[in-house]
Amino acid sequence: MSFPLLTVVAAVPAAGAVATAALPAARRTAAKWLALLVSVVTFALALVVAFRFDPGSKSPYQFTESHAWISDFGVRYALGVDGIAVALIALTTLLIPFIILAGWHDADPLEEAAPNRRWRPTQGFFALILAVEAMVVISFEATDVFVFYLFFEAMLIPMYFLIGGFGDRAGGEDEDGAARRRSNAAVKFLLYNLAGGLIMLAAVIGLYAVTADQLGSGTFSLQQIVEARAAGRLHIGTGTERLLFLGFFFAFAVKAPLWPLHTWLPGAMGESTSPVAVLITAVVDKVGTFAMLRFCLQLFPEASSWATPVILVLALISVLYGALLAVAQRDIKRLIAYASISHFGFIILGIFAMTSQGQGGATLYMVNHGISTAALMLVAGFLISRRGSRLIADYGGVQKVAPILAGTFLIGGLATLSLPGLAPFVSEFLVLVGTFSRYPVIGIIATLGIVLAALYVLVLYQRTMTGPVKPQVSGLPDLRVRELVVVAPLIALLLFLGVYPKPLTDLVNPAVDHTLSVVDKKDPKPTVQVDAVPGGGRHGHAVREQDVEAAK
Amino acid sequence: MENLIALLVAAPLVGAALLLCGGKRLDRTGHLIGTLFSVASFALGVVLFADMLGKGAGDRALHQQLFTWIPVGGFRADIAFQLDQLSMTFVLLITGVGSLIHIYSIGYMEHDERRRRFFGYLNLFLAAMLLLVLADNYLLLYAGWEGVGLASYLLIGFWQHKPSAATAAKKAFLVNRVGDMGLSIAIMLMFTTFGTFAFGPVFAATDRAGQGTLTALGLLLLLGACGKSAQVPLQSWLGDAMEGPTPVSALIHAATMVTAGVYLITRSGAIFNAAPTAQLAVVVVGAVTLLFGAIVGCAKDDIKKALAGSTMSQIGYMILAAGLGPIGYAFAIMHLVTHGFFKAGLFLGAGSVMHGMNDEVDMRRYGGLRKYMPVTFITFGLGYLAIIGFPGLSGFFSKDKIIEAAFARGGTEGWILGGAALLGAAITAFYMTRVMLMTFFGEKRWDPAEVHPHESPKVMTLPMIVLAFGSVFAGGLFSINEAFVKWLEPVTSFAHGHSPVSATTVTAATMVVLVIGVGIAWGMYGRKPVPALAPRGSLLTRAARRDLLQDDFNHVVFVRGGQELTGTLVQLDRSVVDGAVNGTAAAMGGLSGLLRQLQTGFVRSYAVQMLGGAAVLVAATLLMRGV
Amino acid sequence: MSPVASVHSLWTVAAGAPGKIPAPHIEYAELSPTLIVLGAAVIGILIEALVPRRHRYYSQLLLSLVALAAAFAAVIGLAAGGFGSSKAHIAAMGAVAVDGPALFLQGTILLVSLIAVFTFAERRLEPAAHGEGASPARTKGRAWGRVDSFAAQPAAVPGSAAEQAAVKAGFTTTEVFPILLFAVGGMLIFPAASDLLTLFIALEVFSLPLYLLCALARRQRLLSQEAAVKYFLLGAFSSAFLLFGVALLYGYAGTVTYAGIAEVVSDGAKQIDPALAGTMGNDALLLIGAALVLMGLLFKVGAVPFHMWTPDVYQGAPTPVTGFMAAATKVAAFGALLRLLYVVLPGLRWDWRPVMWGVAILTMLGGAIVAITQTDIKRLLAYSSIAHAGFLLAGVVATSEDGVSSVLFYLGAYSFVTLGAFAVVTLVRDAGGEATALSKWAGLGRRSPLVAAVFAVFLLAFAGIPLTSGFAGKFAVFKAAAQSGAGWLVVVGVLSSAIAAFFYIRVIVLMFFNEPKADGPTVAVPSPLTTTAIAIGVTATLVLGLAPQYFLDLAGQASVFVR
Amino acid sequence: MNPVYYLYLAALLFTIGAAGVLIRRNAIVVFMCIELMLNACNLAFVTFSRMHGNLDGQIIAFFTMVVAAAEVVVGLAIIVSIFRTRHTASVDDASLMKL
Repeated sequence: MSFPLLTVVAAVPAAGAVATAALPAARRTAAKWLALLVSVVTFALALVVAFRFDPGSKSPYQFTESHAWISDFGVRYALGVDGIAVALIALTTLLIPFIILAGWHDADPLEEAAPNRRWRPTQGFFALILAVEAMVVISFEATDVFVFYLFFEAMLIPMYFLIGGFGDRAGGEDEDGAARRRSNAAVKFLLYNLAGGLIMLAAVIGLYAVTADQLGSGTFSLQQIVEARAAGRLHIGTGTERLLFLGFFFAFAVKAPLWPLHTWLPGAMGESTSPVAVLITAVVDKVGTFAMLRFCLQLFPEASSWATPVILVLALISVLYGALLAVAQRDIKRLIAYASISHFGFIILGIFAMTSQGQGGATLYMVNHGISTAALMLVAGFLISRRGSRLIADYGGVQKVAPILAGTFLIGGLATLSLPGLAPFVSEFLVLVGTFSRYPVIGIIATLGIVLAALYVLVLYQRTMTGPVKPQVSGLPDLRVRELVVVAPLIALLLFLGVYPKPLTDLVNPAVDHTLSVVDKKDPKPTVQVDAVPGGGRHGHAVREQDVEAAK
Repeated sequence: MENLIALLVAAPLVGAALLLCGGKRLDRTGHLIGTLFSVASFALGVVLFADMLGKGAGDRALHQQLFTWIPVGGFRADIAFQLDQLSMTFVLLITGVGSLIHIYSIGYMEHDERRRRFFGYLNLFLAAMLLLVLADNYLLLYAGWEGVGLASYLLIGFWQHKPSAATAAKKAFLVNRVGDMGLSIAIMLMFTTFGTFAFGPVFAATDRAGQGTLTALGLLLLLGACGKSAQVPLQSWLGDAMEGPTPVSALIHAATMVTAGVYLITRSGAIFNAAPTAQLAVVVVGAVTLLFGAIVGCAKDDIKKALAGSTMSQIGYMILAAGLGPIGYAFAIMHLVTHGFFKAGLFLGAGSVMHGMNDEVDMRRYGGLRKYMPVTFITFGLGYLAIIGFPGLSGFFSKDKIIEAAFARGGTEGWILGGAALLGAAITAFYMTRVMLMTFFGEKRWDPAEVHPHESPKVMTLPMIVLAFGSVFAGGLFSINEAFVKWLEPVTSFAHGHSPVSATTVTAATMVVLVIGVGIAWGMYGRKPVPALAPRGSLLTRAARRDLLQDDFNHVVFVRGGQELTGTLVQLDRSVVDGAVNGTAAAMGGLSGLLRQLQTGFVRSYAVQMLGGAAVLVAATLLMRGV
Repeated sequence: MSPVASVHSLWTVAAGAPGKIPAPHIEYAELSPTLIVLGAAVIGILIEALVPRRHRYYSQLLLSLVALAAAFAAVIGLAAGGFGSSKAHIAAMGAVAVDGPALFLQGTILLVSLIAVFTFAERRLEPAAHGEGASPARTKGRAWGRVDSFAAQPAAVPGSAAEQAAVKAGFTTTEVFPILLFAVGGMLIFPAASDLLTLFIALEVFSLPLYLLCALARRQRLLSQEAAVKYFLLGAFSSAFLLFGVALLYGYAGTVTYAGIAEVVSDGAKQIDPALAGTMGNDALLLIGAALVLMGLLFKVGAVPFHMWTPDVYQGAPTPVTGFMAAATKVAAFGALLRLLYVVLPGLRWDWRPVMWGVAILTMLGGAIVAITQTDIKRLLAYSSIAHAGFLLAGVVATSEDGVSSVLFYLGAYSFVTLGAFAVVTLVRDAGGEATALSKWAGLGRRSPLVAAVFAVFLLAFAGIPLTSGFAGKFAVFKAAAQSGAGWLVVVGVLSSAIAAFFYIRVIVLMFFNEPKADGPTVAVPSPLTTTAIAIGVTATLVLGLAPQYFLDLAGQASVFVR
Repeated sequence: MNPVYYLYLAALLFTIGAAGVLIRRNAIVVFMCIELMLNACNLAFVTFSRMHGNLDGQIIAFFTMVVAAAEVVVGLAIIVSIFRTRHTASVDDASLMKL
């Protein structure tokens, strides 16, 4: 029994959440620093995981832990990570410090608010963020369907309070209306996801019934089920498997979100503060796509390939639909939300293209989209906090008064439209290639997405940042140091992963291959055999060493 | 030696990084730094060029592998450079003209408080453009391709406070994206067909691919080229792009970036040679565009837009040549280079004129400027002679060859293409003469009280002079026993076409149309005075002023249509997709309110319900047994 | 001995020579829990009679706590003694079963009652002076407390001078404690009863005290009395049906012992002499009788369509009583239901399962849907309890040991959550006593985050959010149902819990995301009694949510009925 | 005479009682109807006891009477108190709580 690294990675933020929440109302600043410290420590731990992870190893999961938990339900507290999980955990733990830092003042009580010793919004805010982090990390680590489900559902509650409890200052006017819209958005978020989760619960129970029926004792262990399937000891009837798959997929599709189950996202992201919005789209929603990859495909291979055509079409619709609606938005954050819907479409497209490029790309996409959206959304948040309005029409000529803000915003935007050299390009292109190589038509139509992306990003930038300076904008200060500290590393990361994504791909590829092998799909072979030719010789081993050097 | 290739790209990239992240402290020295890095890159290019000349024609190509960019499954993109004669030509052109324009901008942008940023963008552009021409695979090329798009976006919109500039920049990027879509799909198709998209393997395997695939590839690449090189139907952005500072127009929208399409087609020669249908499309696009641009150029009164139309038209020539296959590749590139010289010169001249005229761009407010800015006049004049193909100057050699090649395609196509090319030459002569006359000759149409025309400072005139030299001699130099053709042959291969008409005849014809064009122009703008306000003009003129209504078409079809579509979708999202959810919730609430009514509060009604329940329970139990 | 051949003989001692009356054999030790509680109740009555008023409160409180604790200890002792498993048998000449389910449920009931006693005894919440005579000065002058939430003098007409006098005198109704103990006694027998007569008696023994308790509210006595009258009339009505059912079953089987009836049911009463064939083994009698008895029990568990009393009674009764009823009655009634279905009617499974499916679905959906539009927190919880009855029924119809254990676990988990929730309700008060109107709860989270948070935990447990006991219980019953092949029942359950989530969430929104009203209620600071009750509730909720295994094992071991 | 008739009678009485509960307003009368239902049960018990030739039914009947008596005590207490409060024994007036 080795050191329970994975548990610790999740336990640290959990403990931090409790500690932060426990601080008295007066120690607001202390709470902030504590939360920041905890999140940084968590990131450090995640890095330890990432570096001690061995992509080459044979076993699909590493750092595995397994303890009896609820034997009546066949539940074991079983953790383990593959490359995909490592990447996503790293992303999550990386983003949280920036989210905390960006939300530094979002939960400060209003100046005019009467002092209330009991009510401690600030402590609550940061504690909830840490709680979400802990739950997200666990659900990335869980190799037991039940454990995953527990936290997949439980994380709704802190998210719900984050969305409903804290919003942008509506700039004085109509605070009540803002509060009402906010709580509506929160309720919608919760009910939507809860409904999805409960449907999934039925499927989870069904899965237990099936395993209990065929394996003697019911189990939720992903590995056991996969192996039993491979060994032929477990055979789920076609009808049952499809129903169970749909049950799981529905929950993940809501979370992802996939058209037409997306309508909760714009509200939730629009009404919540931008750090929380980042938390939603960059961290929490990733659990959905991740779960498709880990659970839907591996538990129900046949059903997955059965459902693929429909899902691909839905994903394609999301891509275009999200982009088109983004173009039409008047509200900066809603625009970004719809853009995210479009991007999640790409991710799902990649996952169900069932090619190594598609799924590898999708995984990269999850990471890159997390970073790029974080950059864009946080800068947008800084802008909004300055002007107290989310309406695009209220801005104009910002780049004149706040060039750095505008510049970072532009870079975030360029990343969103996946410009080569920035990380998202790599993943988006991989997804497209992966899709194209199996479903050319869908691939081609999806490519329209890159044009539309350019449209909504540039329109947004033009309307807000360029043109004559609006009087209300003229006074805006440029980015402060804290804000720069938040944005600069993200941008640096975008550039780095855009030019040298190899560390990430090396991490992800084996896991993707494993998934594909479970689903029993092979990449389509090129139609034309290309032999090594002069000038093409560089595809020989000569290059391999260079790779090794480069990798160092 | 090959390890230097990366430095070619790195130098301007470092410059850009320094300037853009450097902050205010670099404001005073920024322009010098920028120029320095650009010149450094040029020097490096020259060194490599010398080294290349030292080698035999066969093994001149250099290759440098940096590291693997994206390895996923069979998908493998490298960051690797390939420097052969074709790339070399571009490197020299880009860095050379680029450096000159850096120098020119020092003067031109002197009074702009964001000059540092301007030079940063220029360096960024150089880096991206060099990446584009040095890449050894299509994906890396695509990166450079989008990179130059970004740079052009930033530079067109450099004066962001002008809404027109911002809009033009956005338009340019979007239209380019449409082209890029073609390119990216082409790359995907390559990957699925060949399992790779590195130049070497792909070109080596073209003969094994199906005709349909190759044609598709060709057309997709052509789409990309159209976007970047402002060819019909994606040309609409170039005119608006003139919102950018003039040096930008000179460098990006005349000399280098817009020619990337030609590079792409030439580079992909292997594919096009194997796909005649695609080639036909290319030549058609080229021919149409060269007339289209020329006609537009005739109607514009804005000097830069007139030149923009001319650019479009000249690139049409190049595309046409490139579409002709091995007969034309070399000439396409040759015309590209010479065009780089004289068109850049012309733009710089225009810039210098505007500089002296308080940024007035309407040629109808010029006139008789030759006395006030002699250097500009002479350099501009030489550029003018070069572009209309005056015997002995650059344009003469390059354009003449293209027209020959067009005829040499043979058959009716040959005659049509050749005719189009000749007609284009005539129109070129006309509109360039028009520009010349309206600007430098005739009586002055400006108010001496407000504008005081003056010659530009040395730092601006110097580059103009250098370019003028280029426009005069480059063509001749290249044509000495087909030096240029031989130089490129290893890359593009070369074949002598069998022209139905002899070379001399073609040359003669060219001369004739040239004289006609100039004559007409002289008749219209030389002999009688030019009205300061544009006359209504013929239908064609008015259409041409509006870019032959292409923008209006786009506006109606795409902009309006798009707005309609998104509007509908927003409604749909709110009412249908979201409405379904809210509807369910509402229905639940209603049902609840309904069932609530059963709870009347009267004990007896409860008792009734209980009795009923009991009855049902009993009945059901009995039924189950079927009693 | 074949139960059928020898008639049930606790009441009629047929054996033995005439002139001698052999005493029936009673296992006092094994029945000790019940005996202790009932004995204590009797003593409580004596206390009321003999002890001066000022001492009654403490003596009653002490007595009840000791009695219940002792009874619980006895249950533990019995369980430890193996009566839950190996030595399980039917005591008291076939009247009362001592087996796993019985002990488990009795233990639960006793714990619940123990906590309920805490809330009954709470005396810090009510101002001594209230109603018309209450002036701020008086309330300030005389410290809060010393009176509990029961009517000062139940006999006095509400609003009359007599009542005011009683209030000013600070009278309290300490009789509630013995009454409570009687009810508990009945509840202890109810799930253990192993013949229909005992079942009926037990039912009445715990129902009648509850009727009384409902009528004893200190505030809003009109509602309280109305609740009592409704509960009483409907209760009596339903128990009449139950009794008729008993009669029919007796007619069918010739005996009222579970074992006897079960035997007749299983082998169709062959060895009965043909003379009685008209009634004996007549399935009509059996089916109708079974249906009527079921109805009586379904009424007690508050299943649709026999649920109408629940909201009114829950709303009108004093909140501590409501909490006690909601928790303990459900436990007892479901215990009896389980025993009836698993011991008496297993042979009839194919007849009653579909019917119960229907009832379960109606109950789940009905409770959840109607709750959406409720505006009073107590009514809301009432409907939620109905919905939960539906979930429990889903487990009941599984007809497997898993089904039994899951229901047992669910009952344990649910009763603590309910008690805690109602205990919190007692804290939120304004001038008119408890502020049960939902609208008044707006912004409670701002005023007193802790209480609101605790209540939120309970609501989430009700909603069955993971990591709470509610989820574990729900999962257990649905799992059992699914394994018994009622997958679609699970789907319905899942859907209805999605609907149910809506109104739990609504309350949370109200508490946390709405601005507090100016005239909003205040949260009274309770004595350690209520605090403990709530604390226990929260702990149970979280422990059963995070580490349910031990209790699942317990329920699993306790899931075998003695036949 | 066929004992089944007694059963029919019992059923009839039970039905009458139930009907009375549903129809009558006065709480006392409603309560009496419930008592009638209980008595119907008793009749049934006694009849069955006679048919089966064992005494259980009769014993149970006694228990039922005791229970009924207890119910009367509690019931009347409640009804009287509510009557004193509202000066009416109509069960329909006690309908403050609804919906």
